[in-house]
Amino acid sequence: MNGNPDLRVKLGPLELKNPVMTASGTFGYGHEFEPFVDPELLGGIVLKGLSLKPMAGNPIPRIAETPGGMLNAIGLANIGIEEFIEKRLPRLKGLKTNVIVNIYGHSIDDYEELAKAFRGVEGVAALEVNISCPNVEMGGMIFGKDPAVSAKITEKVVKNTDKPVIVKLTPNVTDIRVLARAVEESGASVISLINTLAGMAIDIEHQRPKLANVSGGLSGPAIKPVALYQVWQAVNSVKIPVIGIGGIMDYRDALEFLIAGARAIQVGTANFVNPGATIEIIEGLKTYCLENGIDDINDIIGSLKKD
Amino acid sequence: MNGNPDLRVKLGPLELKNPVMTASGTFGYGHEFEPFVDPELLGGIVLKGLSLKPMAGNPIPRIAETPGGMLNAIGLANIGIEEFIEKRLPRLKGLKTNVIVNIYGHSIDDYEELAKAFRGVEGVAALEVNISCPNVEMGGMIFGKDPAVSAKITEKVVKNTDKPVIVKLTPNVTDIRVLARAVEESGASVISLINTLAGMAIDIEHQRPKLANVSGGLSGPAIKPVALYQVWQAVNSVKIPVIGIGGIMDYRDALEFLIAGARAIQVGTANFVNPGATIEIIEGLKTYCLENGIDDINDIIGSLKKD
Amino acid sequence: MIDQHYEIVFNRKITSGIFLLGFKSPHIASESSPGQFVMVRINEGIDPLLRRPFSIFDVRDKDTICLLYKTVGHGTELLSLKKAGERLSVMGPLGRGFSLPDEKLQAILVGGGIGIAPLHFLADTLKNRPIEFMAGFGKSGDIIPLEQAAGRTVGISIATDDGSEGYHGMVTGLLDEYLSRNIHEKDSVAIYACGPLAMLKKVSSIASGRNIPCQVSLESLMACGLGACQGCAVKILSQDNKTFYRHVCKDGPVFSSHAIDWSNV
Amino acid sequence: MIDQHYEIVFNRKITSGIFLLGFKSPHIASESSPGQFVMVRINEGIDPLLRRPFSIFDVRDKDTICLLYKTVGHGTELLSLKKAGERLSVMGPLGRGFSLPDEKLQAILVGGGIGIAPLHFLADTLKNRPIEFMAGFGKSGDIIPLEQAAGRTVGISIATDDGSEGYHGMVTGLLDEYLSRNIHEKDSVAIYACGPLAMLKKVSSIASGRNIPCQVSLESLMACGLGACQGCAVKILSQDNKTFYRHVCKDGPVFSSHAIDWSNV
Ligand SMILES: Cc1cc2nc3c(=O)[nH]c(=O)nc-3n(C[C@H](O)[C@H](O)[C@H](O)COP(=O)(O)OP(=O)(O)OC[C@H]3O[C@@H](n4cnc5c(N)ncnc54)[C@H](O)[C@@H]3O)c2cc1C
Ligand SMILES: Cc1cc2nc3c(=O)[nH]c(=O)nc-3n(C[C@H](O)[C@H](O)[C@H](O)COP(=O)(O)OP(=O)(O)OC[C@H]3O[C@@H](n4cnc5c(N)ncnc54)[C@H](O)[C@@H]3O)c2cc1C
Ligand SMILES: Cc1cc2nc3c(=O)[nH]c(=O)nc-3n(C[C@H](O)[C@H](O)[C@H](O)COP(=O)(O)O)c2cc1C
Ligand SMILES: Cc1cc2nc3c(=O)[nH]c(=O)nc-3n(C[C@H](O)[C@H](O)[C@H](O)COP(=O)(O)O)c2cc1C
Ligand code: FES
Ligand code: FES
Repeated sequence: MNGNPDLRVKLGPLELKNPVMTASGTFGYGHEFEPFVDPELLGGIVLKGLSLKPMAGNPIPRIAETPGGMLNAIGLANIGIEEFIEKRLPRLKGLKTNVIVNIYGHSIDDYEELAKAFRGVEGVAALEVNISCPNVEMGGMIFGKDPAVSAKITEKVVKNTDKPVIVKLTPNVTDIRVLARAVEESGASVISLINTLAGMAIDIEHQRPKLANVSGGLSGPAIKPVALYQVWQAVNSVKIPVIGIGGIMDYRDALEFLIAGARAIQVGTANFVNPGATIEIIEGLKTYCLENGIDDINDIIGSLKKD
Repeated sequence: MNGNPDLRVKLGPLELKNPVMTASGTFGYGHEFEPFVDPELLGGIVLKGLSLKPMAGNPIPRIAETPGGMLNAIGLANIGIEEFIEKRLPRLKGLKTNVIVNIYGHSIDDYEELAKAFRGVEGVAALEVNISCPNVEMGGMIFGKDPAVSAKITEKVVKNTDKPVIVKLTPNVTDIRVLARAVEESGASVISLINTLAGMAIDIEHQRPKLANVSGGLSGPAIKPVALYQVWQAVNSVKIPVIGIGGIMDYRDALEFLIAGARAIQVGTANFVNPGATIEIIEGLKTYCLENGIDDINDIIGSLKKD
Repeated sequence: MIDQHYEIVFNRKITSGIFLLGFKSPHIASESSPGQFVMVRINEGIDPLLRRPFSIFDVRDKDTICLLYKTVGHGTELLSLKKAGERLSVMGPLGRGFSLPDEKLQAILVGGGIGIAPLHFLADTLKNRPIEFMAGFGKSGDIIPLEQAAGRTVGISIATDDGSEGYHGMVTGLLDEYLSRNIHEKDSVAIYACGPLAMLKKVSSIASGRNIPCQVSLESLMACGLGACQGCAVKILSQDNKTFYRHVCKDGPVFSSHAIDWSNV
Repeated sequence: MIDQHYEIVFNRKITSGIFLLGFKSPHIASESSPGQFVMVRINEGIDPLLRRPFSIFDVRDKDTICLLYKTVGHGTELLSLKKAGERLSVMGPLGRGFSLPDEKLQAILVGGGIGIAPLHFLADTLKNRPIEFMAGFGKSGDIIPLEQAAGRTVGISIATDDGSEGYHGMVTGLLDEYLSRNIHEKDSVAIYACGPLAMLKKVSSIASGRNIPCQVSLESLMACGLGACQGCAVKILSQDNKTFYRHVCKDGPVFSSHAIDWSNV
C-alpha cells in the first residue's frame, strides 16, 4: 500500500472519486456551500429536485426540529428546469465531479418530459429520479409506493435519456425489496434510498401542526437504523449498485452503510449541522482505511459478517 | 372547576382513570417497576407479550442504542400463558387498574387459542393483540402487514373472547389506514399503534450487525414523528378509539398524541430512561389542564386545528 | 464566512431570561455588518440537532462577537449553561444586513423585546450620527437593560405595554407619536425595526402610511442558514402584486418592509 | 432502590482513560453490597438515551458512592466531563451481588482491567480477613493504580500481558500459579472474578478443574436494569444440560461460573 488508499467506486456507468455525495435538497444547486466544500473533492453532488415548471413550494412553516432529526415539507420548491439549465448549470459544467440532477414530476408524462429535457445536456452526469412525490393523476397517492407505477416511471425515463438513471426510493412501504426489484427490472442503473420517513409534529401551545403542510419528511440521525435496514434489504435483493442515504453524520455512519453493501452514500441533514460534513467523512474514510490496512474501499463494501 | 381536572377517558368498553398506560415489553409483568410506579395510579398496564408456550427469545446481543432511540430484538421471550396465569396473574388480580394482556401467535390458530385461554379469566381487563410478528405459516412474512390476515386474526380473537380487543398495528406498512380499517371492520374495540419500526445497526469495528438477529425494532424519541403521523392517520380513518404509542418521554409528547386524537397513550422506552416517566406524565397532564383551565382531558383529545 | 470553533469569553445573565455571550473571532468580527447573524451549534451531539440563529449584537475590540439572547426553549437554555473557556462552533457572518441610511437621513430604530439585539449593532455603527432608538417591552420587569449589556451609554426610549415604565403602550404607539411630533419632511428619516411579527407589521403600515423607507429584520425557522434548504421561506409581494418566496437566511434577514406580504401575519 | 438526583462530590482522573466519580447518596450507600451496580443517566436529554451501568467501587463515610470507570465511548466520555456540584440521576443499587465467602474460606479476587471495580468493594468488605487480590492489565501503562483510587492500602498482585510490570502473562496464569503453589485443600478457597469474558471463561475453567467455587460478575448491554426488558440475557446451563436465559441485571450481575454456558464465548 502506497499510503493513499483507493477510494474510487463505480456506480454502474458512473465513476466516483470517492463514495461520498450530497443528498438532494440539502445542498441547493451546488454553490451554496462554496465557503465550506469544494465540490470537486466529492464523489458527486446531487442537486435540489427539479420539476418541469418552477414551483413556489409549501406555505410556511416548512421545517420543525424533532428528537435527533428534523421534519421538512419544503414542497419541492424549485426554479424549474428551464432556469436551471440556463442559469445554474453553466456554473456547474466545468466542475470535475459528478453533477447529478434530481427530477420529479406530477404525472408519468412529466417524468418522460424531464428525461427528454436533459437528453444530450452536457455537464449532467446522471439523473436521480425522485418517485416519492404525490401523484396528481392518482389523487395524491405517492408514485413510489406502487411498484407498477415506479416501474413505469423508470421505464419512461430510461427510454428517454442518454444518462445513467438512479431511482430514489421512498421508505414508507411495506416491502422495499419489491420496489427495488421493480425498478431494477425496468432498467434503473442504480438505486438510492432512503428518502424521508413520513412524520408529523404538533405545537402543543397552539394545538396546530408544526408544519403548515401538516405532515412532512423525517430526516437526520433518528432515521439511520431504518435507512440502514432498508439499504441492506435492497442490496440483498438487486444486482445493481445501491446508494445509502439516511442520517449519515460522520464517517462511522458512512461505514455502516458501506459495510451493509451500499456502493456509495449521500449526506443530507448533516450538511445543515456541520457544513463541512462531507469533506470530514472523506477524510475519516481515508484515515480508517490507512489505519486498518485497507488499500481499496471496495474491500469494505458489503463486508458484513453474519453467522 | 374544582381544581382537580377530570383525566378519565373511555376506550370503548374500558374505563381508564387517566390516559396513561405502559407499553408492552417495557414494563415486564407489572411488578418490576414496583419501587418507582404504583400501577394503581396508571390508566392501565400492558404486560410483556405472551405466547401459548414459553419462548426463550433471540440470541444475544438483543439491544443496541441508536441516535435518540434503541433497537431491540428480544424475540418475544416470555414465560408462556400457563405460567403467567398460574404464577403472575394472581399477584396482579387485586390491582385497581386495567391489566391488559398482550398476546401474539405464530399462526392464526395460535391467536384463536390464546383468546380462548383468557376467556373468563378474571383480572384481565382486555387483550392487546400484537400482529407484528413473523408468520410461520407464511414463511416469516409479518402478519400485521397484510390487511386480510390482520382482519382474520382480529375476527378470530373477537369471536373467542369475552374481553375488549385492542389490535396493535405495525408501522412498517405502505398505508396504515388500510390496516386500521381492516381491523375495525373485523370487530376490534380499540386500535393501538405504533409498534417498533424495522431497523438495523452495524458494529463497524467487527463488521457485524449489532443485534444477533441482524434487524430489530426501533423505539424511543427518534420515532415520535412517525408514530404521531400514523396515529393521526388512524384516528382519521376509523371510528373506534386509538391508543397512541411511540417515543413518548414526557407529558408534552403525550399531549401531541392526545391533540392528534389518541384517546390514550402508552409509554415504552421512556420507562428505561426514567422509571417514573408514567407518573410524571400524569402529573404533567394534570398541571397542564389546571393551568389552561381545562376541566376534562377529553376536551384536549382531537383538538388539532387546521386551516 | 466560515464555520469554526471559537472560545467563549463570557456568557452572563443580563436580566431574568436574557444572556450576553461573547466569543473570540477576529474573522467574524472583521466581516460582520449590522443585521447579519450567525448560526450556533449548541452541542456537538444530536441534542439539539440543528444550529440556532442569533443576530450579532455587538463587535468589541475587533475580535469579540457578542450575542444577546433570550432563553425560550431547549437550545437557548443549554446555551445559557456554557462557561467561559468552552468552545463553540459558530458559522457566520450570514445573510444580508441593514442598508445603512443615507448621510442625510435620520435613522429611527424600533425594537420589540429581544429584537433590540441587531439594532444595537446598527446603533453602534451609526453612533456619530443622530439616531432615535426606541424599544417596547411588556412590563418594566421585562425591560432588557441595554446599557448594561452594551457596557456603554445608549440613548433609548422605552415603551411598556402596561405603562409600568416609560411610554404607556406599544412601541408602535411611541413611534407614531414620535413621527407626528418630530418629523415634518417626509423623506428625512428611515426606520429600522426588529421584533415580533405583529409589531413589524404595524411598523410597516405606519411607515407605508407616511411613505417612510423601512427595513425590518425577520426571524424564521432555519435549518441550513445558507440558502440551501428553503426552510426559511418568507412571502414577498412583487410590485405587480404577485407573491413569491424569498429566504430569510440569504435574501434577508433584513427586508424592505414594503416588499413583504403581511397579509397572513 | 430508588432513582434520584444526587450531587457529584468529585469526578477525577485516576490515570489515562480512568476516572473516579463520587456522589452523595446515604440511601444507596446504606443498601449496597459488593457486586451490585447502579444505572446512571448521563444527560437529561436524549444523547445518550439509555442509562449506563456501573459497579459500585466503594462506599465512603456511609454516604458517598464511588464509581471507577473507563472512558470507552460516547457516554463515558460525557460522564468524564461532569463537574463536582452537578447533579446526576442514579438508579440503584441494582442486581444481586457476590455471596460473601464462608468464614473458613479464603477469597481470591481476580480482576481484568476495569473489572477490578466491583472487586475492590468486595475486598473492602472483607478487609479483616485474609484475601488474595490479583489483577491483570495489558501493559504497565494500562495499570489502574488501585490504591490511589481507593485512597487506602490494598494488597494487590499485578500481571501484565507483556511483562512490563509484575507477573509476565495473563492474570489467569498468575491465578493458576498461585493456586498450584499455595492451595492444597480443595475447598479452602473461593474465587471472585470480574473482567473480559474470555478471561472469565478461563477463570471458570481453572476453578472447575480444581473444583473451587467461583463467582463471576458479568457485563451485558442493558436498557432497563430492572428485569423488565429482557435485553441483558445471558445463557445459563442447567444441571441437566439444558440452556435457558437469565438476566444480568436482575439474576446477576454475579453468577456462579459453573452455571454459565461458556460455549459461545
Ligand atoms: C436571523 C435571526 C436572528 C435571531 N437573533 C436572535 C437574537 O439575537 N437573540 C435571540 O434571543 N434570538 C434570536 N433569534 C431567535 C432564536 O434563533 C431562537 O430564539 C432560538 O432558535 C430558539 O431556540 P430554542 O432551542 O431555545 O427554542 P425551541 O423552541 O426549543 O427551538 C425549536 C426550534 O425552533 C427554532 N426556533 C424557535 N424560535 C425561533 C425563532 N424565534 N426564530 C427562529 N427559529 C426559532 C429553533 O431554532 C429550533 O430549530 C433569531 C432568529 C433569527 C432567524
Ligand atoms: C453490571 C455492569 C457493571 C459495570 N461496571 C462498570 C464499572 O464499574 N466501570 C466501568 O468502566 N464500566 C462498567 N461497566 C461497563 C459500562 O457500563 C460501559 O463501559 C458503558 O456502558 C459504556 O458506555 P459508553 O457510552 O461510553 O460506550 P458506547 O460503546 O458508546 O455505548 C453504547 C452502548 O453500549 C453499551 N455498552 C458498551 N459497553 C458496554 C459494556 N462493557 N457493558 C455494558 N454495556 C455496554 C452502553 O451502555 C450503551 O448502551 C459495567 C457494565 C455492567 C453491565
Ligand atoms: C430540507 C430537505 C429537502 C429535501 N429535498 C429533496 C428533494 O428535493 N428531492 C429528493 O429526492 N430528496 C429530498 N430530500 C431528502 C434527502 O435527499 C434525503 O433522502 C433524506 O433527507 C435522508 O437523508 P438525511 O437523513 O441524510 O437527511 C430532502 C431532505 C431535506 C431535509
Ligand atoms: C424492549 C422492548 C420490548 C418490546 N416487546 C413488545 C412485545 O412483547 N409486544 C408488543 O406488542 N410490543 C413490544 N414492544 C413495542 C412497544 O410496546 C412499543 O410499541 C414501542 O416500543 C414504541 O413505543 P416507545 O417508543 O415508547 O418505546 C417492545 C419494545 C421494546 C423497546
Ligand atoms: S435556512 Fe436553509 S434556506 Fe434558509
Ligand atoms: S436490562 Fe432490562 S432486563 Fe436486564
